[in-house]
Amino acid sequence: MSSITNSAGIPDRPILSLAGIDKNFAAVAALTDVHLDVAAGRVTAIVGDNGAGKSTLVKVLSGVHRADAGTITFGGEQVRITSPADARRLGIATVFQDLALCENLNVVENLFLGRELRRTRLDETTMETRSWELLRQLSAKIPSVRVPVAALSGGQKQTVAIARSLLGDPKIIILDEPTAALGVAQTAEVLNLIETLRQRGLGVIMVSHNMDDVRAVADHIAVLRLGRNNGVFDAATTSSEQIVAAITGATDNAVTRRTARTAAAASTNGVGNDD
Amino acid sequence: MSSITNSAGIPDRPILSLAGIDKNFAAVAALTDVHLDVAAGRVTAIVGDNGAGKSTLVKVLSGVHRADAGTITFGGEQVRITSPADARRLGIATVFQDLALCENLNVVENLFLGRELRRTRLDETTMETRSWELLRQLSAKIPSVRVPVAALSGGQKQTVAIARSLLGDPKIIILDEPTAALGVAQTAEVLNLIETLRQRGLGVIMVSHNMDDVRAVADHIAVLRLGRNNGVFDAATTSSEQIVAAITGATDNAVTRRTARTAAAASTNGVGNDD
Amino acid sequence: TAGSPGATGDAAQAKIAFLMPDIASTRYELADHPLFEAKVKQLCAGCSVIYANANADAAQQQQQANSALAQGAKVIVLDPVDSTAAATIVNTAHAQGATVIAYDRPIPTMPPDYYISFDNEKIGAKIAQSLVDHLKQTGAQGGILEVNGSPTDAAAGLIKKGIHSALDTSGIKLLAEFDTPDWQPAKAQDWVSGQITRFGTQIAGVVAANDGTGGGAIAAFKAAGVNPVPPVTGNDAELAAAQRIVSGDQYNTISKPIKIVAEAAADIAVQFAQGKKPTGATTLFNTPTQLFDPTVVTTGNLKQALVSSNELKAGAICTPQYAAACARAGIA
Amino acid sequence: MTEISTPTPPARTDIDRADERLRDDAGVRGTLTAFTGRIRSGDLGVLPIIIGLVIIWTVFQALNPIFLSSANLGNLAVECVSVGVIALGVVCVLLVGQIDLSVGSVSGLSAAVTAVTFVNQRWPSWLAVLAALAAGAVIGWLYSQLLTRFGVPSFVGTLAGLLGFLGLQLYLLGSKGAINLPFDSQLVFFAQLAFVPAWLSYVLVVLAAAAVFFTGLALARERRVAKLSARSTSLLALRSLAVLAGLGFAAWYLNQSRGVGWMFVAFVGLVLVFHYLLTRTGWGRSVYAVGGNAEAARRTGINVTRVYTSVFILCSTLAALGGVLAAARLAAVNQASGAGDVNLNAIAAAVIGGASLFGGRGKASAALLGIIVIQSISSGLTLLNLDSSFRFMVTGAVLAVAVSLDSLARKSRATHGAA
Amino acid sequence: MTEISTPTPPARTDIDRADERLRDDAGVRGTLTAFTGRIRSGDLGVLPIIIGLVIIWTVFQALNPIFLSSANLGNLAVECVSVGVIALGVVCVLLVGQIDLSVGSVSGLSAAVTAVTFVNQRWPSWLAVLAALAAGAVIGWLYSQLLTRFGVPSFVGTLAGLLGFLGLQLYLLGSKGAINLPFDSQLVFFAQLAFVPAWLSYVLVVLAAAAVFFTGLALARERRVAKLSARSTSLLALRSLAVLAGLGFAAWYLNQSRGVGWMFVAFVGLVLVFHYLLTRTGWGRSVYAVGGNAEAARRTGINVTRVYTSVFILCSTLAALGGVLAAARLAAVNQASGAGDVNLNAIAAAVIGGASLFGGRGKASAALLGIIVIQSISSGLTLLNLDSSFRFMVTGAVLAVAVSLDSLARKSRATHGAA
Ligand SMILES: Nc1ncnc2c1ncn2[C@@H]1O[C@H](COP(=O)(O)OP(=O)(O)OP(=O)(O)O)[C@@H](O)[C@H]1O
Ligand SMILES: Nc1ncnc2c1ncn2[C@@H]1O[C@H](COP(=O)(O)OP(=O)(O)OP(=O)(O)O)[C@@H](O)[C@H]1O
Ligand SMILES: [Mg+2]
Ligand SMILES: [Mg+2]
Repeated sequence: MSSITNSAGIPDRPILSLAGIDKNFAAVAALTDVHLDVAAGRVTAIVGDNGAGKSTLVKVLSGVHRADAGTITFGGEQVRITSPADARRLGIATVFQDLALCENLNVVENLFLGRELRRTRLDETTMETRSWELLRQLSAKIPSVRVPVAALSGGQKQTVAIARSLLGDPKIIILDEPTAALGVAQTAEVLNLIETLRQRGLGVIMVSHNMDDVRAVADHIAVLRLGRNNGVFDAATTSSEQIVAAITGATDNAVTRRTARTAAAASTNGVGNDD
Repeated sequence: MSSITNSAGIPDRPILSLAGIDKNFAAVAALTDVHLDVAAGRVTAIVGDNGAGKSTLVKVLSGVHRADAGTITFGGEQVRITSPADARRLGIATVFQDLALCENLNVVENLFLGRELRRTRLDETTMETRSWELLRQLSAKIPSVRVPVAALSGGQKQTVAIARSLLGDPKIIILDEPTAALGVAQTAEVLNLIETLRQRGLGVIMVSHNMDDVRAVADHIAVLRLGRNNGVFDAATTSSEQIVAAITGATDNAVTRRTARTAAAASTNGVGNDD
Repeated sequence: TAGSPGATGDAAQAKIAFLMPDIASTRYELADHPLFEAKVKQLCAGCSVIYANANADAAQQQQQANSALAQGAKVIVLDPVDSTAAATIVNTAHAQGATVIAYDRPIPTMPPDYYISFDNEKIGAKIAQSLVDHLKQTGAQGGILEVNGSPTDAAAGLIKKGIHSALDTSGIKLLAEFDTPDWQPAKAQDWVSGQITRFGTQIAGVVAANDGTGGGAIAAFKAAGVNPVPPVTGNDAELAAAQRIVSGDQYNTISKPIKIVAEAAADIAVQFAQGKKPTGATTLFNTPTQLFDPTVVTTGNLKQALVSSNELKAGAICTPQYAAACARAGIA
Repeated sequence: MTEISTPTPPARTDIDRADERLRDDAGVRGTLTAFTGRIRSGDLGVLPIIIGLVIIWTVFQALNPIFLSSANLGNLAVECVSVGVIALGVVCVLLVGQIDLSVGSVSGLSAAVTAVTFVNQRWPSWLAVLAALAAGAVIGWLYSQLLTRFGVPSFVGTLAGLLGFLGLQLYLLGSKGAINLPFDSQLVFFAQLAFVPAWLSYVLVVLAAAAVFFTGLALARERRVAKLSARSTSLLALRSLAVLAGLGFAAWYLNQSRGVGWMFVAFVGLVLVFHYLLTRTGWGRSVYAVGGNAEAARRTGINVTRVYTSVFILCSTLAALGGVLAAARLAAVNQASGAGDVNLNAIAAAVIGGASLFGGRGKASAALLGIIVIQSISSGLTLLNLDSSFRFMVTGAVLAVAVSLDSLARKSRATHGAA
Repeated sequence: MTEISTPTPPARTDIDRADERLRDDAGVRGTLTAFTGRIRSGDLGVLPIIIGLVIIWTVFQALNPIFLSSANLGNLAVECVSVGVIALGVVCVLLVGQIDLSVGSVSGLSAAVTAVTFVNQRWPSWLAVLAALAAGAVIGWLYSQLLTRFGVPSFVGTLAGLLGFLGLQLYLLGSKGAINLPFDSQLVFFAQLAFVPAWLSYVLVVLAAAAVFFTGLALARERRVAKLSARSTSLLALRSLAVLAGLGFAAWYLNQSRGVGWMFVAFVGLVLVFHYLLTRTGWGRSVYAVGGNAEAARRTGINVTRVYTSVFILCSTLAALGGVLAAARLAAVNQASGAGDVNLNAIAAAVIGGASLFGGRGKASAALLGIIVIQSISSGLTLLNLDSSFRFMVTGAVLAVAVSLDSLARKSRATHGAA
């Protein structure tokens, strides 16, 4: 189960590799000359400030946006990903930050969308059973899988989106802030899941703002800043402070200032805020 | 600046108090007999599992949903909150989990929506200037405030929603997972902001899954479980483990299991996952 | 001088506008326009005809008239969508020195320079009278259904008025009447179906204001299994109606001598274009007027009224489907 | 309300009923409880529109006792068909969040194609109909290309088609203007005079009830094996008995006069086929997905272009079919075929039946229910001697009232939070 | 592309240009760069529709040299007005994501009200017009009640109105069927014969250019004080010179014949007023908000009901105004007033001009541009002696082509990610 056993067994050659990616939206340059390598059996975290271009990068990888420049290499060959269907053919499954669920469809329908069992006479029973299995595995607290997704809570929706990416048989899973809306238990299960995926030899890309989660599961941490690469760090040897400094572009930032301030307050007033 | 100074200066009488709130959606009982007290100059955190009913409670408070049963007392008087306009009149400002922004409007338009300056001849210049001020205060990395909100990243949208709740002059601010999509710097700024609001004597309700954030700013922590109250804790005297146990309903849960497992793995393999 | 209006060369190159009201009736595009244009070309080789159809929209007709004037039309032959609203066109044309010939329908409130027509009110009266006579002759019991044209069509109003003038004095009961929205045959069919369940065998005949609605009425009887179908009238002498008359499904239709009227109109228009002032046979609505008489067509006179007059070809009517019936009716 | 969901519910075994926040809805009693619960929360399905229909029918019957006569209802049923078929296609287009304004023109054009090929060119009738349907399919394909390749909003693309194909229809009818379809052709016979024999109608009713029962039973068994909640057998029997009684009574009543028109039976069959396609196939699922959130559908790898294409082709083909049926029923094709309010009635039927103009919501049965409402109003007014002016006013008023009922129910659902 | 945004940009001082990911768009050169950038990314605003117009005009001019004659363009302008005014109301309704199918009937009804009160009841003309507008306002209020109180979708509610108010119109006109408005009345004079004197037209052009310049200047100064980026004075001068030249040429050309109709000037004025209302007032903002996301608007405390009500009242009132103008131009009111394609043309104009059927997107100018496209096609075809069948076909084809251009541009914008 430990990360060392499995990562040792799989060679560290990238199965997916991006080079020189540019993406502009009207007057805004969202990505400029971005590079990224993803290895099988490794978890690559992408971190960065809000608007740093993480989701744009994810969308370029999953065929939602087409890059203005740059190359994508998959399994050693240069590929063109021009549509989500292309990405799916390559075995790239994505959990989008905005989830991209059809709110008018129910949970089962969303989970199996585009890959229904028996497409000419849907096998609803099996799909429902498998849905419950998946959701239970993720500790989802969803009372009924036959309500439209519009009626679910934010975390329930996110669980559905994550569960969906596990169906099919992806080679690479991209998770864009997968735990943002999840409860503590669900977050723990998703982290477990990511470790299981790594162990199975999948390449995992995880975008997250939560340093604890990132450091818990990531092997490498790629930092984006204002649409450009700002370093790739080895998760084992880098401290959270170093990463935060790379994200914000300064060692003196809002986080360090806040930490210093609360520490100062605590030292003058005792440890807890005992009112 | 410390939480003790200000919380000591303001009496701990609730300005907002909910009793016996029920809310059903078709066959699902989302809230059952829920109680909650909010005091001025205090931060009340609401925590709970996914689907526990936190957002439903927030929506009842902000007039989006009408409760099926129960009473709301505001400033000592019983009130009826039947529409968001009612809530706004009472001085309740809300940041919704789904943000509730108009994606076709730009940032300035969204910020001042419903409270434009000079309504018969909009004062765009002043509104734009104030927007930049607000966003800078929240460390937002938004390149232009004249693009439709649809073009913003997830965290940028959330910053806009938070900034919007600060306009006007609310007495109570409700934040439903305000830091879910925020970067580390922005999260720090929002936590600072919450402390400032508390100091100004506002009542703050914060829903969050992040125990660190909750414990950093909350005075009281109310736990919801499956739509029911599951205890109110004093943030100063309660450990994270206790709260997680209340959330999941068990002391043996996904979080504790994961912690135990990773600790065990670390002890056999060394501290980091050095691959 | 070249280019100045009124030069003799101008008369030989005159533009004549021919503005028709709608496409609900097939005749304007299929008969009136080609016949008129041919006659104009014959009378004045250099003249050209500006044709437009207003699609039952008075405002569009006004635009078409304006456009014709902008193109330099000297004479406008106008079949008004709305006789009342056409006053504006006459007014504008006169202001720009052009003449207006009312065609088919009069313009009472603002007399044009000439009026040439057969008369819609009379058409209504004639088809209704023909049916009444037939019913009295056969001693049929029961009353009549009246299927009028579109409630938003002025011509339909005139026909309706004519029908009533014949029916109200006939002593035969009017069971029910209906203004067919947009002259839609399917609407007429649905309405007649309802009346069949309502009145059953009391229905002795149907006055329909044109062949399309008449066909709808007949289809309703057929679909209700009524046999034989009571006599149903029509108007316009469409080919399809002629076939139904030959086969005995429809009782009558009415033939408007379109060729005669269109050619007469062309003649008058060319005269105006050449600066002459033709006079009318009579004066109606303060307008010099020439009126032509429509003929009611039944099985008895179909050959003479439609085939011999060259309005329809025997071969077109007598498709294999109708060959036997044609033979019975004596049409080759 | 709390008494329904007790804090300590009875022991449950079904996977999908395990959450303790759920009310217990199993068994006949549970179904009744759930039903009253749904009524209270305003989730009524087709109930309000049926109540609207009942009110319309009662009022018209009071005004003229012929309205509910067997003969008139028989007529009503058959008169629904041509526009109903068109409305079925419109439902599909609305489901993907698009619109087709040209169904009237396309139906008129296809009628003209049928008439010209069948009568003038003497093709066999099946070939003529096929040609008309093919023309419809090509038109639908054109619309889908305009939308997906050029990005022309379907409102404008089909508006262009509305005009263009009306022109083509006029051109085809050309010098003739109107063409009779022979009364003795199969086509006209089918539309005007083909009725289901009484014995066969009862057989069909029994078959329908049996089908409802046995498919229900098979599904319930499958679900029980998979440990999912399932309808009890007694409930299924009750339901199929209700179907038997309802349809049986309808058939018996219509058989008092000429019976049920084959054309209507075919229409209902078509609605069922579309119901199956939309709810039980992957294609149907993708239609709802594209209508609900086209971008999300695209991201799951669904070929959105293909879904649009299929839907537009279906819609235009059904419009063509509706045009052929209308022509057959009238036994004639003329320039007014497909003109007038065919368009508006077809779209209105779909919307009244519950299809949303914003996509992703609606059922195949919307076409059936909607067109029955519209035709009932029109038929009821046919039996009253009203001036055109009053006829229009009453139609408008009845429509507004009938739909208000339905909408009020939906609205109450929305305020209960179940959008 | 990277050369445009260099990693180390020149020093910037404006608050809103501080982000280093932004391209520099200030000054005349920057504006040009930004413009080519926008063209490359497909964000073209009204450009494609104007190109479409130019193509339509060129083709028709080639086919008949009278098309671009001063007299014909003068006619064209005036003929746009009545439906254009109606389309303006439709734009507002589309902006909130609703639809009004009854604008044609309402315009016809209001024309009938004007005629009956003015001619038959001999009211003064202003009072008659006021009565008609009031009728329109009441109708709009009714629709808003149906929508907000009963939840009837506006498609169905206004469909009921379409029928009901047509009936009322027929009833009002009664047995007469048609009523003439006297030629010597002010109303008819205004619509048919009132042209702007040549000198006044040039004065108006200069005033317009000056207004463009000085409001731009004031805004730029205000923004500079607030340390926001602002258009440079030279750019502003250039823009107002362009306006001066464009409008000046148009006025000069039209003055070659009868000049510019007052009715058209009034229409343009109305469009400007609505542009102001929609973009510069809190009400306009709430209209866009409700159209973009009604639930979000409600949550910010906007009174959504009131927004719907105001918009429906405006739309019906404008429809009534359009009806009055149409009647005045025709100098008559009949049963067909407002019937035919008024409805479809008004809605189509709004959509062609760029208003989205899904709400939240569109401008007041959509009505102006859209109706000019439609009227140009119609006027151009009038000049060609075409049979109805060809006329319809050509109209459809031209419409499809003209809009494809516009849509292609929009589509390219969408694939560039700027939805
Ligand atoms: N469709 C779009 N149109 C225009 N600009 C866009 C679009 N999508 C993203 N952007 C811009 O590109 C930049 C990067 O956005 P992106 O969503 O990739 O950020 P992110 O790193 O995912 O941020 P977050 O942490 O907030 O999710 C932002 O400034 C955003 O405004
Ligand atoms: N509009 C609705 N219709 C039906 N059910 C709903 C609706 N909104 C919420 N629910 C249900 O109510 C329950 C509580 O939802 P709520 O959004 O309050 O959860 P939450 O505590 O905010 O969860 P999260 O942490 O995931 O945001 C969920 O089971 C959800 O499915
Ligand atoms: Mg992101
Ligand atoms: Mg929530």
